[in-house]
Amino acid sequence: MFYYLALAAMLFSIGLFGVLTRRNTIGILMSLELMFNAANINFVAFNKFIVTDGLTGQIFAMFIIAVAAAEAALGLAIVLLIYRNWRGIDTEHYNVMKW
Amino acid sequence: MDFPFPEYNLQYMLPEIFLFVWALVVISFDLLSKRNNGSTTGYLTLFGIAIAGLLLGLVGNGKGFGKMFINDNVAVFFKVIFLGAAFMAVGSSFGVMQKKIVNHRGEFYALLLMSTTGMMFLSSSQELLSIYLGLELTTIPLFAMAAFYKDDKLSVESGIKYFIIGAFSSALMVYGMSFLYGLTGSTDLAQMKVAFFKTHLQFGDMGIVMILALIMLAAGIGFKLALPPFHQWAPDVYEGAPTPVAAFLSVGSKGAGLIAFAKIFVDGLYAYHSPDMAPNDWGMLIGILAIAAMVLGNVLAIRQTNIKRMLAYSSIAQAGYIMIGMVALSASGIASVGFYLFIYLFANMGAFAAVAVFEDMTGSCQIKSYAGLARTSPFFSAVMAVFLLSLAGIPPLAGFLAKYYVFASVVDVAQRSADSSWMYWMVGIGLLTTVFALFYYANVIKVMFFSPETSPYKVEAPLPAKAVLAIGVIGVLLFGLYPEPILQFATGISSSLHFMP
Amino acid sequence: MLLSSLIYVPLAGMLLVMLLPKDNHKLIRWTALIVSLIPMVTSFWLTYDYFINHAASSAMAYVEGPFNWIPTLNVQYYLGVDGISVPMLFLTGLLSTISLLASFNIKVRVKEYFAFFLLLETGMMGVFAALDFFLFYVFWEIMLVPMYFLIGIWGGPRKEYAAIKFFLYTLFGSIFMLVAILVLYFTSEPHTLNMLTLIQTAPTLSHALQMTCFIFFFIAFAIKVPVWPFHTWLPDAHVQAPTAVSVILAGVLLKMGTYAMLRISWPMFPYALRELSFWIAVLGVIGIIYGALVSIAQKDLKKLVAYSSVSHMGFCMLSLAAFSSVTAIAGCIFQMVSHGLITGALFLLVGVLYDRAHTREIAAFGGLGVKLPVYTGLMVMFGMASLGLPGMSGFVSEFMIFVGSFMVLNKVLVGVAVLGVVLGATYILRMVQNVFLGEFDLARWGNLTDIGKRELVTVIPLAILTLAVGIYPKPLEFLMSATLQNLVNLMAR
Amino acid sequence: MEHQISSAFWVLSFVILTSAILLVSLKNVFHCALFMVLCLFSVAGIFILLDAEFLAAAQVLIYVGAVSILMIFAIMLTNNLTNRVIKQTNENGLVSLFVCLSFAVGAIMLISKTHSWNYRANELGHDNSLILGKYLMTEFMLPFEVISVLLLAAMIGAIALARKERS
Amino acid sequence: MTEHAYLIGLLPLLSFVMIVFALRWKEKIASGFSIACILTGWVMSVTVLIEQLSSHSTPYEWFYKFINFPGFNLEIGIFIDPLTAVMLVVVTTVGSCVQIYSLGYMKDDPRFSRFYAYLSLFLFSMLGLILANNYFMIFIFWELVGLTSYLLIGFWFEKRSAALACKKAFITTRIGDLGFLIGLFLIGTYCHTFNYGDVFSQAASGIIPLGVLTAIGIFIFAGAVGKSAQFPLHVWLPDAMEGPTTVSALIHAATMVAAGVYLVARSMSLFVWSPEASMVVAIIGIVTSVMAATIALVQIDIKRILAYSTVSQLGYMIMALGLYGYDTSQGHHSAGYVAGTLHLMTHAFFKGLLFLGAGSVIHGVHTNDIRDMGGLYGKMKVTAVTFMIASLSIAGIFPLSGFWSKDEIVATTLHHPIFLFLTLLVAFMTAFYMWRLCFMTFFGEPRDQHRYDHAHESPKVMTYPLLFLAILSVFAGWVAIPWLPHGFSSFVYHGEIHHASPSWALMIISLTVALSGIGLAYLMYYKKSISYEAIGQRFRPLYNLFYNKYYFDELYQSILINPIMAIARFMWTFDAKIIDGFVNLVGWFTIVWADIKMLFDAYIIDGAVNGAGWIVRQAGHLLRFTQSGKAQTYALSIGAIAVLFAISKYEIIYLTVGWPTLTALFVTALLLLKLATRYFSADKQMSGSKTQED
Repeated sequence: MFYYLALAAMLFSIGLFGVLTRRNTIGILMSLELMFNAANINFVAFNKFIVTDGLTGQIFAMFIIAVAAAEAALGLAIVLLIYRNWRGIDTEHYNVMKW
Repeated sequence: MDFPFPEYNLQYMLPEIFLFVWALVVISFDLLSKRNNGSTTGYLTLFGIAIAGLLLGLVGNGKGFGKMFINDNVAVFFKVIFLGAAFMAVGSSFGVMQKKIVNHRGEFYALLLMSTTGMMFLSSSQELLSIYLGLELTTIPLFAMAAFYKDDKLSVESGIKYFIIGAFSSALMVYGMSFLYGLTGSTDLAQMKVAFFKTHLQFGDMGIVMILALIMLAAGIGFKLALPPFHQWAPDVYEGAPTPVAAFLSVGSKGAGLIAFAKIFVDGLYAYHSPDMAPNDWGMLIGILAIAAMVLGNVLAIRQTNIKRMLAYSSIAQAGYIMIGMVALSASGIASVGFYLFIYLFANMGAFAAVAVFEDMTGSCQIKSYAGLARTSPFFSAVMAVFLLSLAGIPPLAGFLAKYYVFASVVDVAQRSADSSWMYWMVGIGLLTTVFALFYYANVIKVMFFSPETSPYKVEAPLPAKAVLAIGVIGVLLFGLYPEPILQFATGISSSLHFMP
Repeated sequence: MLLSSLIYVPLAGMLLVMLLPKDNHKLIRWTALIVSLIPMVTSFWLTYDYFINHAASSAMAYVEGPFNWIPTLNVQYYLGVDGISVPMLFLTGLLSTISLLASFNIKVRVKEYFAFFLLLETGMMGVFAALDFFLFYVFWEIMLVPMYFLIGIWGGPRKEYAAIKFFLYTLFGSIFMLVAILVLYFTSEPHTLNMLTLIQTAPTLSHALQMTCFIFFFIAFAIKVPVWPFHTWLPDAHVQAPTAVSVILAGVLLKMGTYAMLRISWPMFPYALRELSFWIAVLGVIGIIYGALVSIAQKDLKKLVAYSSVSHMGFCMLSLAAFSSVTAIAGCIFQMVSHGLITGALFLLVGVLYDRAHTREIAAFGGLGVKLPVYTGLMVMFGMASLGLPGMSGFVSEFMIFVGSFMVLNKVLVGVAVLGVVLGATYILRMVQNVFLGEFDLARWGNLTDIGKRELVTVIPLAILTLAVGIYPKPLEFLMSATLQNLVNLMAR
Repeated sequence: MEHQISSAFWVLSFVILTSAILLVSLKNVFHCALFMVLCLFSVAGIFILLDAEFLAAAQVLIYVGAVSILMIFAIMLTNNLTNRVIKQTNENGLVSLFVCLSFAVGAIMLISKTHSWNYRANELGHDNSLILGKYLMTEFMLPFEVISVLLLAAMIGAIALARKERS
Repeated sequence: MTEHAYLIGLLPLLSFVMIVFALRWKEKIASGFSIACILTGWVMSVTVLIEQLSSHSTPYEWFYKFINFPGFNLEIGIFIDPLTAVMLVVVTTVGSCVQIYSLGYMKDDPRFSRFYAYLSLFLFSMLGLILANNYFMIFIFWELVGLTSYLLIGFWFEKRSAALACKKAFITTRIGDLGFLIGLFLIGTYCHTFNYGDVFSQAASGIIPLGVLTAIGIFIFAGAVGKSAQFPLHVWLPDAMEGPTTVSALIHAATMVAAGVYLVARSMSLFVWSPEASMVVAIIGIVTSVMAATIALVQIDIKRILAYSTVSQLGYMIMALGLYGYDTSQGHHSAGYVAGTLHLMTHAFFKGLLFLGAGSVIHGVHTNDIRDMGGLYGKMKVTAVTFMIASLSIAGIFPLSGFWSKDEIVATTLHHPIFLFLTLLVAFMTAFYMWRLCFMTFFGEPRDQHRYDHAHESPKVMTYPLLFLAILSVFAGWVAIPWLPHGFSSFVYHGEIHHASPSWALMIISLTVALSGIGLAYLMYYKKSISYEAIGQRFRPLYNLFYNKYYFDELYQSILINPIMAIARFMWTFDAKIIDGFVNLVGWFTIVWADIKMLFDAYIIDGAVNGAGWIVRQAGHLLRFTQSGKAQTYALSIGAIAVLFAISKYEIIYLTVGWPTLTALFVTALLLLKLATRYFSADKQMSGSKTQED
């Protein structure tokens, strides 16, 4: 049990690191997926070890997968827009608005 | 294991269903009419929202899909606000539609309607999963709408920023939710509440992870509320996004965050902070966030030159004021939150609508472009001034009453409970920041009215925008002088949430 | 209905003015003036009727309400007047009309100006008639907005700065009041915002709470008065504001602070008052001396008058600190009235000169007595009234304040305050000497004309009242004596 | 009773973490995408270990099948596949590392402190998929509908954004 | 008639009102009306006096409650006793003379009727002051007198000196009034009434503590010091000579300046209980007297000589009253009260005459400088004769009225040797400077031929009042001839009637002193057998001291006015700079801050307008660095804060270290890392910018 949760925590941290540091926007999207997956692992692990009745955890995880997919699709659409506007998807491009 | 089919009771979710269907209708109409139908799509959307409002008035309180959907006082109250926000956002979007979003009107309105559906669904949810889905359904269309000026770098930038931060915080939230699930064994808020009362979940070994979970959740919802320290996206997004979207964000998204917050933290986890835990601990955390919001929002707004950005910071600050009502954790506190949001709807949507109108005409969002506007468009300037003064909380406009109610509910709690002197400090700081707030609100008024030169522009608003402005002004004035119905309505909220009086 | 009509007739007038055609300045002016005549006459009649029928008792008269306004928040619509509000209503009615008349020279954005002005009058009337805290607060704040616009649009060169400064300062004070109101509301049992009830119940609160509320109220009101360290908004606002607005500022707005103290925080927190009265007196004395000294150093005519207001309102504070003396408190009301009349007139007169000469620099003038004899006469007369010459209202009030506070306060302190009389003479006479006496610069000011008929009409009533109150103050004293006696009893609890 | 940790778990964990670290640190985005596929595939394995076969299948289908392809398409659309070496981390690197490490350490410590999580394992049968399906049709029907709306919304949004304007 | 005495006061008011509102443009009618009013008043005053005489000094009182508060009343009323009656006659007499005289003197003035209006107002105030029955009312008129004095001194306000003088007069006397006011408050506080009778009876009954009584006495006397131009507030009176000479005659010789003496006399019932207060009065009186006399010795302006003479003579009166109070408090009998009041009366007549005479001279030669005069006796006989009569009178030559009053004063000082010596010294000096003046003006060779040629006798309307006053100067004192059974001392007295027994020795001594003074003046200025230049040279320092009036003006300028103005300006700066926005404080703070941050230099000046707003804006400026515009940084801050919260709550560390330390550590670590990355990335950016270019 603990190991699953620890695995999830590590995965989450790595994903977090990716989101925070990648300069490639798609890289950020991928790191986000890692974070969602960490949550999924948590849900499923809890479902197996703690919550004996029902499959809420798994179902939740499934919805998360679906939402993540939807977000990924939309995110990639926006990435395309970025590419069209700047001819590149480096995060350094889009920090015009500040302060 | 048997699986009884729950009673669907679809009638209770008629407005949501209608709205979703209407979104499809709108997009189909737009596609079929070759996209050259003038403003018809917009009017169609307005009509749909009005119908949904009507339906909302017709359906009563009740449950559907077992525990998944519940139409209670809170839900109805917030749904009214969401529909209102949608209505006013659509109303102020006609100019944008004419000029900038020519080809995707149907999509735009459909997304807006779907986002509204998400918000309404959220208001009716009683369970973590549906809260999560509701929040996502609220946000995902907004990601797209923020980036809707596809050739405008600022808009795209705001879209991607909104997207990254939104997805990031939703990841945080989900991760937090998973712990909550693990700790309580349920995603149902009511069951969670029961679980907290179980002895092994008292402040002991569970407490620490609980805190982690709650913080994750708070980050997710704080993002929606644009509550510091989760606020930084807001100014950038507001500035870049199409103005009606920013307007919708400022009220709709905020309302969604609020209802989620209320459901999880105030209602669902009420047990968590009431019996043995130091009672002020939790409230104090919200209080600190609220103070941070008020101070940051108001202070940062002062130096802004772009009016949308300024309004963004102002809305951060307003979130702080709203959260003060939450800190009270009392019936009147939650009622004051509702009332505040209701008034905020009129004032803020009105202000954004005015900004949108002006932007459509001049293409500028700079405050200095408003110089001397009072001479050429006195009526418009006066309306704008009314909105800003209401946001600043100057009586007899409704904004003042909202602030008064919020602060009153905190003082009420503060003087009743021992060891709550920090609440007075919070009230003090909050009120103090209203003075700073006046500084930038008045600045816009100053630019419009005091400037010696005459503006080259004469504002001509399209009819729906005029209607939105009128609704805003009437709301702000009327509910400032005769707030009783809304107050009653808002007081009704607390009967649905589980408070000690 | 009488009080409501006082409050809402100007509001209706504002709406009426807003409906008028924008370019017909004459129509707008006269409409506004005539509308303002209604509350003026009403306030006169009210004063008269109060004098005849109600002055003998300290009870509220012409009470309207309490009607439920916002039941959820226990907010009521509750109006009423007594011996301290009636003179203020009188003053408001009179000065509003006079200021409107004095505003006839406004040339730009006439419609907005008069609309705002009438809105301002609504707020002022409301403050003096409200008996519910919330209502009071609302009226208190309502005035800020038109004032902000009036200073900001039609003001002098630094109008924007002055306007926002005024706005922010006053709002800053108001938040303290709001907190105190909230605390009072929730600590009272049953929860109420009714001032009269709270006056009865507030002294039972805990000591710390009383002190806190008192200090909070004090800050709020002190900013409006303005008491010494909070005064810096005043010179800017006065100097930058157009003439008529300065008149209203000095004549009515400043009085709100002292009025509110007498109406609210003084009788409500007698213990706190007792503990702090010495320091209030010290602030008052500092204000007197400080305002006068700063006035001496002024180079701008209007600023001089503005700072003299600080000094004069210091007298009010001194007398308010001497709360156990009916004489002193009466002196305070007298001072409020007389300062309203005198300083109002002085601002009007300075405005008259400014209209002609387009400068207010004292050093720019000299010997105007030759060319403008009537103007000079009026100016000297009001100057003399301002420095407390007997026969004018200023003397009566100052004398009563001094006598009253000398009896109950630290004598050395009051002795120092009396110095203000000499300093007052100094800045007034210095001004008179530099502006009106001495050699006349014919080349520069040769084409100045004496005060005109309309301007005379604005000033003469004030002159008459100044003299009347100064020579025969008994009616005014009778008007408020019962109320004051009651107040002093309340404060002596 | 402590659950037996199989050696499969260790292998999968190793793969997951390694590929995840590579994902966030590699310079070539295309390689990153491939490692993402690997990582998510291994997560599916973890799901199987946790008796969530349906979820594992969904994971493989949705992530490996759909999202990864999307990502790769996007990479191909936006990066000319010339492996242009751009700096892959921004200026927040060190701080982020610190934050992430402290998060990982903190979270793991917190979890380890929570003893009540270590006392039993579930007896989930192997017909999970069936039960899952029934749940989706009954208790979780409404969310199921909602997510369809959500997907539709995302689709509309993506189409609207991604379409090239012809003017 | 006594019960209608208020009319005496109201008639001039009527005249004032009529002139201002109705008769302003009709100069003749205006002046005529004014004169008619004052003449009527004179007749009534005389009637009142006669009635007082015949009623054996029974006081008459009438009052009306003006304002009444619980335990406190302000009254308005009239009170007539012999002192009042005498003062009424004196004031109306001199007033009438001056008004008639002014017909000629002010004939060509453009503001002729205004002059009469002011005169009427003054007379109203003065008469009101005299008639008042309580301290409150006397203070009212006291101030009004000050106002009219101000208006009249500044009558020719185009003259800068006049404008300055009137201001100086008003403010200086107001300083004294300040004391009066405080005295009043003391009376009000301890007696709860201002009525003379009530106050006096309370003083007599010992209800008021002695210390307070002394304080009251001294404070009230401060008022008298101001109005009667006593040391140290005497400086305004000589400057007040900038007004028309008739004004000087009326106000600054005969009436207003006597108000102070009147006040002391009126309050004698207080002073007699407080030896300290009385002694203060006496000392101030004699100091003033000596000082003013010495100054008068060397002045060259005819009106200023008279002004200093007035100051000196007022000091005489004050001293006499003070000594009376002192003696009475010690249980001795004294003639001081009678002496003071008598001298008040006689002085009014002869000093009024002197001023009017001086006015006549000035009218003739158009200069004030006695060095430009000379030999005018031939040209203006009436003026010269009356002037000399007055000079004799003031010098105290038998049997003119001045002799009798001065004799009484000298008699008062008999038990106080120092006072006696100084009194005689002053008498000597008085005789000397008055006759110096006479000799230089009317005798000898004309020193300015042009002016001499132009000089002429004044018209009859001016000379008749001179003659009338001359008669009074001669005879008025006779009412106090010691041998008279029912003389002045049995009419105007305080306490019980006290007959000073005539003292031949004293009379002879004072006469001798006076004559020697005249003789010295004769030798120096007529015969020129003693060179005054030589004496002046010899006593140069003393001469300078006298000539510069003991440098009082300079002294006040440097120790009072300049500091006050400096303080005022400082306060003003203080107000603008410090209070308004705490700019210095905040500014200092922020400058330090700015040095550290080096980031918002440009905004300090720009923003340094208003404290609160300024801070807010600067804070905003600082906070803008949180808004970097980078989505990832935003996310980072969210993550960092989440972690921060989480580990802050972490129990073990929480318990051992405490969350503040923990938070501090965390934030420090974050900042250090941030700085490190800044450093590295800056390094890289510099090297990287080159690579990016290609």
